[in-house]
Amino acid sequence: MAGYAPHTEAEIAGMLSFLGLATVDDLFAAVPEAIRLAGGLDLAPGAPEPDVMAHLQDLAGANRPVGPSLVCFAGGGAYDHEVPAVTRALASRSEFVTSYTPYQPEVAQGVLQAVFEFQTLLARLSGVPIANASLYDGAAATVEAVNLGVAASGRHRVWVSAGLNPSWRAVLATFAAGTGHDLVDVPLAGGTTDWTSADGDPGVLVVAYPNYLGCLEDLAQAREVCDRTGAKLVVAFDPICAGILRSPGDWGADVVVGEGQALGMPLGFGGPYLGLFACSEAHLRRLPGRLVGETVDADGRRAYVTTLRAREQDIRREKATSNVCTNQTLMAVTAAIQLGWLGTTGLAEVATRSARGAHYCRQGLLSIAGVEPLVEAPVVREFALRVPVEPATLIDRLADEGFLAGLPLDDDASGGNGPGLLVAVTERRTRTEIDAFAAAFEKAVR
Amino acid sequence: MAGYAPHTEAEIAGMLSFLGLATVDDLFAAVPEAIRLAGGLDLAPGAPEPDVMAHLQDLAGANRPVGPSLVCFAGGGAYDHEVPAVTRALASRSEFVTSYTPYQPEVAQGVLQAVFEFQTLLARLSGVPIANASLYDGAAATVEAVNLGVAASGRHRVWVSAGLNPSWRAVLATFAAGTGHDLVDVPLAGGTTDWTSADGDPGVLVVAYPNYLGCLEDLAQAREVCDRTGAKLVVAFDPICAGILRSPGDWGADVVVGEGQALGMPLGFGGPYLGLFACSEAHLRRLPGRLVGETVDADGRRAYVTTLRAREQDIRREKATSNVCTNQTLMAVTAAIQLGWLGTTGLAEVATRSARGAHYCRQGLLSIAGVEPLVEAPVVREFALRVPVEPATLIDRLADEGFLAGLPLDDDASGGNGPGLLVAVTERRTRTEIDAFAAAFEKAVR
Amino acid sequence: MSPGTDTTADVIPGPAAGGRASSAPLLGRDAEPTLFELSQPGRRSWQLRTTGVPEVPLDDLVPADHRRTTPAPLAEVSERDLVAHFTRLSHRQFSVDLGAYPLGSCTMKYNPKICDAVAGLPGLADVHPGAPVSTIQGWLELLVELEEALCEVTGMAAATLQPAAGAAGELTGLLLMRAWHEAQGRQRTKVIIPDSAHGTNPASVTLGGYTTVTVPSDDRGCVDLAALRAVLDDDVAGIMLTNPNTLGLFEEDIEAIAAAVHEVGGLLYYDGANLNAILGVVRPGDMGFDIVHLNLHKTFATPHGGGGPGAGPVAVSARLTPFLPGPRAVRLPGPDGPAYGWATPDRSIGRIHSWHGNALVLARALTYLLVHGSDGLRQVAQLAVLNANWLRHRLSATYDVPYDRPCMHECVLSATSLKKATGVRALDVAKRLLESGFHAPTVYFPLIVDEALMLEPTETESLQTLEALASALEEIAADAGTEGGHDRAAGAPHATPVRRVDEARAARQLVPTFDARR
Amino acid sequence: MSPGTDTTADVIPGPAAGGRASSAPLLGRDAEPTLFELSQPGRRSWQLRTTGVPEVPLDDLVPADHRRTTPAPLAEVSERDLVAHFTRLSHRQFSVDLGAYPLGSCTMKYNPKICDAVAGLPGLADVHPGAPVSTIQGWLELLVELEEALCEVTGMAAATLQPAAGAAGELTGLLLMRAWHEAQGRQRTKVIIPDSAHGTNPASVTLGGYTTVTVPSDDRGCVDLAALRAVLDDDVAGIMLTNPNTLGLFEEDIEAIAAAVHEVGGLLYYDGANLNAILGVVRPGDMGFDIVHLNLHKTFATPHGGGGPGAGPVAVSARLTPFLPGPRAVRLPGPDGPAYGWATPDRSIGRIHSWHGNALVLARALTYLLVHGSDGLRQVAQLAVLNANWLRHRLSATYDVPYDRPCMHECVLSATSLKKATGVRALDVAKRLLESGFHAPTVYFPLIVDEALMLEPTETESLQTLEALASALEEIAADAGTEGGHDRAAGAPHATPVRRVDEARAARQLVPTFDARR
Ligand SMILES: Cc1ncc(COP(=O)(O)O)c(C=O)c1O
Ligand SMILES: Cc1ncc(COP(=O)(O)O)c(C=O)c1O
Repeated sequence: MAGYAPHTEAEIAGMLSFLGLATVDDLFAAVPEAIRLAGGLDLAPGAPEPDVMAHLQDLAGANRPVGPSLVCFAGGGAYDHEVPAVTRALASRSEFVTSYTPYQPEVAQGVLQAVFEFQTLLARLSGVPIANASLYDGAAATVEAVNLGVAASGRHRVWVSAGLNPSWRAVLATFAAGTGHDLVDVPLAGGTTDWTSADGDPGVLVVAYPNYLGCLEDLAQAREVCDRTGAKLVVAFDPICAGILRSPGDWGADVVVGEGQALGMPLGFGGPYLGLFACSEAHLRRLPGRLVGETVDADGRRAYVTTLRAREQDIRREKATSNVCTNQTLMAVTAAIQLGWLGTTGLAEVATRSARGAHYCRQGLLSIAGVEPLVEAPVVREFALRVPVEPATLIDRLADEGFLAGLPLDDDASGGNGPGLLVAVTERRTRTEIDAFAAAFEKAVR
Repeated sequence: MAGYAPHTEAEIAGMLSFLGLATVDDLFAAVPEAIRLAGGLDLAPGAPEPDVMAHLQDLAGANRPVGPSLVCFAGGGAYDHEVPAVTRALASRSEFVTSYTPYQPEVAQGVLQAVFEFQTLLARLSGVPIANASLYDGAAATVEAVNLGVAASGRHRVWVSAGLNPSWRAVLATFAAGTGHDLVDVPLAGGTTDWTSADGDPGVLVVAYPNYLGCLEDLAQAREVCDRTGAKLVVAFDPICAGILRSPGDWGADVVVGEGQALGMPLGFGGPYLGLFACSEAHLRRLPGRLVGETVDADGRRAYVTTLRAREQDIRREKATSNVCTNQTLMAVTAAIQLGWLGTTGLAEVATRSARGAHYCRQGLLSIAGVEPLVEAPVVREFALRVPVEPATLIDRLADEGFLAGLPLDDDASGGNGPGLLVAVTERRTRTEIDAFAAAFEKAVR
Repeated sequence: MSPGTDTTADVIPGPAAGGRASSAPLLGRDAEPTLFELSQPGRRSWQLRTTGVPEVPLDDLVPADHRRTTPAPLAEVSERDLVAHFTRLSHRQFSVDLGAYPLGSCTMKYNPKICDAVAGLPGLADVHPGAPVSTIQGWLELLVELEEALCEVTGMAAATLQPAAGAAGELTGLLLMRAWHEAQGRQRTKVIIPDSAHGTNPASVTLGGYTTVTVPSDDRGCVDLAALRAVLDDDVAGIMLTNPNTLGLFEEDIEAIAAAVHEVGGLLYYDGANLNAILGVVRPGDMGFDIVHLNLHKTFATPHGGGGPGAGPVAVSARLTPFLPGPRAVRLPGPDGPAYGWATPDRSIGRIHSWHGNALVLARALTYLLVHGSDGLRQVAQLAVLNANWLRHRLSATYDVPYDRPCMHECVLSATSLKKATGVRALDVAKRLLESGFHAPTVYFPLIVDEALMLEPTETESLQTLEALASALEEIAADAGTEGGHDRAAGAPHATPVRRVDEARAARQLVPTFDARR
Repeated sequence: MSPGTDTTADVIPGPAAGGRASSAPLLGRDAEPTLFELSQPGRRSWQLRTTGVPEVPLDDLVPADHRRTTPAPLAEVSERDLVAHFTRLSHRQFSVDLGAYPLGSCTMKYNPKICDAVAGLPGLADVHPGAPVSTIQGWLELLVELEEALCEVTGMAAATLQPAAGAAGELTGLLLMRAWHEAQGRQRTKVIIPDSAHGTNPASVTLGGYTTVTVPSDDRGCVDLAALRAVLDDDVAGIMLTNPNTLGLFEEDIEAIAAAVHEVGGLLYYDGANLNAILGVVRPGDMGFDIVHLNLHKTFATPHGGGGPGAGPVAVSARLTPFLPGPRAVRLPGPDGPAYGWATPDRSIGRIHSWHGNALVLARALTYLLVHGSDGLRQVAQLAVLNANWLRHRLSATYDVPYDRPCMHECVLSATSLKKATGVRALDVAKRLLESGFHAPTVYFPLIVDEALMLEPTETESLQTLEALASALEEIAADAGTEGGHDRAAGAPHATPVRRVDEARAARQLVPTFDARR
């Protein structure tokens, strides 16, 4: 048996006798005999840490991580951006890692201030003034935004762009079974959403910027629909592209959501990531999740605390704006560190370099016979291709050549334009890598 | 140009004008024109961190680290013992890493207390009551011990056992060119030092326990020579084997030195390691390096501070007991953590398991035709073999098979018994690994 | 009220200098400037790879009407200042690694460092979640291994690992409940929860499209069986329970409860936040539960990260398996091709996470689980319960014990008598405890206990720590009754980085970002 | 006097409990118990690999007379308590990562985190130093690359990377000096050092078998050329200088000094502790030096580790190359076989380290060097000098400036007038500064300056930090002259984890280990 419990045999005996008990089993007298586990769990006995580490290393060894031997051109909400040693070092400080939700602000100023800074950074980036302390991931943030939009508009019809990440659309659908929202898929035309094709009176519009195919949506048009119908505009933005794009707030978004993984988190097989959520002041009282505010302490010194708690489930219970309790605070702290590292110029630089790499790569791939654009609208760092072989097969072939070529696009994922391949390029891809990718690609489609 | 300087152009301009200077070059007016570097250094311009990291990763990739694909049976002062994640996590706390020598005790209690605990642990382990705050490595500690011994005995003749690590003997010889100590090599007989063969009046005896060939020296005999001649006994001990062996202090050592790498440091291509140094009370005033002592603060609360500073070079200058200034504090802190993790029972367990593994392995190898013991004295976790092929060749062959077979022993390294192979086994070696090693060994000597 | 309608105190003394450390408790108690106050135009930390990609003007790539006219104003700091700032913030943060954190309901046990090392393995951390299965066999095996182990621990048939936290697990469970009832061709509207339940339970019920029916606790702190029977009818979809419940008490009537709920065709949902108490002793499945969520960030020691990430897998009995979210990692049949793949259950309720859940948290949990194994997990429960009972027994002389019977992994005390006698409230006790070197217990929860102090020591605290904690709580109570005691308590804490924080002002004069300050 | 002849204060309140955190500055100022006070027999942290090696009784392996009868009594703590203890200790430790550390002569610049990542690469960290060359080609190349770069930086021909710190480099250099003179067939006895030199210089001279001859500084703070000439004779082996010197001043007469020393056949040794000031601006080799040591833990930002490890490579001119310690990593000629190997110079003085020096520190230094490159290193020097001059200029109105001329990377001030006027000494100023959020400067060094305050801000501190630091020093001086100012200063620091420490008592009633306490 291995473990971390400090108790010596003598201490256990002493504690039991203090309690007037004979055996440790007596502690469980309240558990009916009939349901007690007689034989113990059918698991292996505890193993020492080095044995377990060896096992986990074996499992890790059975994966192919991205890197020089599997150069990453995959995105779709999970990107291979630079994460410097400094971000990893600071975000792994054990005070941040091993603390709980800051219920006692007097001893939690570290996390509280870091989250306050995160909220400020996200508000500045998204262009709307209020940001919360994080949600689980991009999908969860979108679900919460839709819930907020329905509550605010009083209408449960939700127009969801077919350009929204297909996983997120799936999650929206799953949760709509509970909330009863009426989700309407709004198709793409030429790579961007064709709002004219939807009917009924929407309470909420959901659109991604850029969308899943990498294209830049016409947000002015979406805003115009909202102004006309009274719907709330939810924009799923990409925090990296936001370094060079007009902010969703500037376009008139009511709620801005997004996936924050690109802000300092490893690919991590999909989690833990970071659900970004920001909104205009009008929706403050409907904000899901946690919010940190500035205040003062008994001596009048600046201090931070979670605030507007009355929205939260621990107080409002069934009437809460959301059921979120544990969120992704450590990822919000990570994002604050990463955005501090990037700063005003660095974020723009990452976006610019990613865009340059994507366009360079796209050009290279489009010069290959049989490879064509899936859609034509302008893109930033991600783009969709029609390829002459089955996308999944192509991906497998290129994996053998050392490239993670992208994500396959079926008809659902491509908003009806599939099948195809979704390719993402970040600022980490060198010209040499892109050229080698194009060369391998050419062979693989032959 | 890359770097970490915070200055903006505007700030530099403002600072220069505050100083009444026109250009940054004016700051160097005192440097004679003739010797100034006109063209700048002939180095590449600065490269961004990720580029440099890629280069260092390439260099690292050109090495074969120990692990499943190069199973380590090499020792000779550098051992593949368990270093748990907890030791690495704690020892890499940036407060320990990025602080200086604790000159201001009021803000350095962390390092000071950790070193105080290290001193206590080392004193308990070595069996003598005083330990310093670390020296560079095993060799440096031995040099300092000899210097102390010569000063204490007033005689500069030093009997050095041929069983002492040959590198350390080499370092002793290098430094003796400055101090003028008269080093006398005392040969081995049957694996242990034959003190009867040396002549002249020694001021110091230096002996390793176990010695370089892994053998257990007769320290009672060495002590007896010292008692007879008035020489000081310097014992180079192994802190892991000390978990099951009688302590040098118990045997009557005046000074105990050793290499502390095995106490939580990675192999690290030989450094930074940890020079262990402990001695009896009689030699307190001659102690080299730093010493931390307990005291109180202005409020009477327990506090720690470096003490007996008057021995040190910053005060005594040419009359100091040693020139050591920067030492290996972080490694001493690491050792304190690792010894805290191992504790009373763990250290004994590591030593016991290593000894079992070594004897099991030795048995297996000795069953191979042509493989014989180099010497016969009892060993703990390291042993020397006579092998039927050139040791360096054998090592190369076994490296191809995935084993770091040991260190080659020439005549100097083996105290005149060479050539041979020095094999070390730690508690990390599994029976499966040892059996596979023996099988590969058998093929390789054919 | 709009944000920032009033001024806030600004107590950064002098220029906001990155190298000035007086915000570290080590050197005093000045406020730490924000990143924005440390910012200087033109300064930077970032360094990016040299790529050689042609530097085409951005104008040629992105249409002008989509472009920002000015860069997003984030902050501009040097790497040195960035490091100093966040290192100092970390010094203003209490954590398990600094000391005991007996926060009831939160299971703040020691988080082994080996799990950090596992989560940092490049073979786990640098894997794209959308990569083809041939490149992710290790991850798929890991997920299958964890799912199987969690099923054994809970006594269930299958599980989804997607939910990112307990509350997400709850909602998933309720949607499973809904899908199951629908598959039976019936539409039910009510879910029962006890009045002691955690707030996420009723909130999830609402989001699951159900109405909450609250049943009271009896005077032993358990579900009042009669009251429960009274609300059970054909419209009940199920009941959500945690057992031991939030009072730290085992629901002894659990078999009767299960039978009664099942009898009306309802399902039993197990809120696994308190699973630490019963690991290896009794399993939710054996108690009769149909759906179980686990809080891996509690029971399986994946650190809470200042509020997250967590992981809230949901395990279900065989009849609910076809409804589980997908895709799930599965062993593939047949000797050829990859050994593991993805599969979505037949009647899946759908996806509930962007990818596969908080994967690196799952890897940590598996590590913890394997280190402990069957014997170690059982010992975890035993010692967690032993510690809590020791505290309860020891402190019962000093504080009120609303339910005076053996507890499980946590004990709920009350400061009612103390308050009556001295005016010192549960909150004051909590704040004083901070100064004694411990995190505070959970206060004012569960809501049904007046002046509640909910202590969960966990199994990783030693007897010596329990003794010190108990002594501190005893001294606080004793001091409350002495001259000036009330004021000392009401003024606490004194020795923390900031003193008592004005929460009312935060809500009244909302400053949710630095830009909302005046 | 023997250790522990008197009692020491024991102020651990209550039982020594691992989970009690009040020793963290975050929660107050109680003392932290030692590992030994936290120890409980029977408790443990360790977990070791399962090996399957037969469990033969130890008696069968190790002779009884060599065996311990009882295990070495170390400590017995849980992993949880181990983590809490050392995490709390870290909270009692100031560091560069917390704030400015303007400790003169120590170059406490920001240590980039990427270097930690490099030192942690398994391909570097897990390599055995005695492994065959075919398996260590990367390390050998790294050492060659670093040696070449350091030679370029210093203007030298070759270097040894073995010395583990500056002082080890000094002694190596003196042994090289000795070997060279001996090779010329002469025996010299004296080495000259200026009175401002660091203490390691004379100590190393003694260990090198030489006698120290001290030359005074002139009123400009430089070597008195006339005095130097007066001691130069046939018996002089060489001179040790640091330039800029420990007063932060550039020895303008360096060419004349070099000529004079060379004229009598002596060698010039360069103490590279202050190299940060002249990187890429002027090289020791071009000044006429023959032997140079570098403090990589200063100039090349490898962190000081609370007192080490460092690395003190020694670079030499061509004529001294044959004497360098060995083995050295070298490029191998010829197209076959490995590209790199080991070689020991012909007339090598021998080995000076157990292995190859502090290798992981060397890898950090190379990383730092490559990130900066030729342009970045020059900028380091420029900004380090700019910062120091800014501080000197700003503070010259408040403190005495013993040598009133532009300085290089550090400035030496003096509190002589302040002390005369107020009784507040340099030490008091240092202790007060601790409370302002900065580490103290070096005090009372160099010895030739009365009440010296030696400030080295380094290039990584911003103008804002310099302003805050200067303001703090100005306020300290201003406050010293006001009512009660002397006592406030003499009583400082107040806000640190412990208050002023009784150093005299530590030496008088020596308690060098926990076991020496009464
Ligand atoms: C009893 C109980 N149920 C549910 C939850 C919700 O879990 P989470 O915070 O992971 O969403 C908690 C967490 O505080 C809890 O204590
Ligand atoms: C001028 C000078 N020379 C030499 C040294 C000695 O270097 P080390 O401490 O690395 O031995 C120092 C370090 O403090 C120094 O400042």
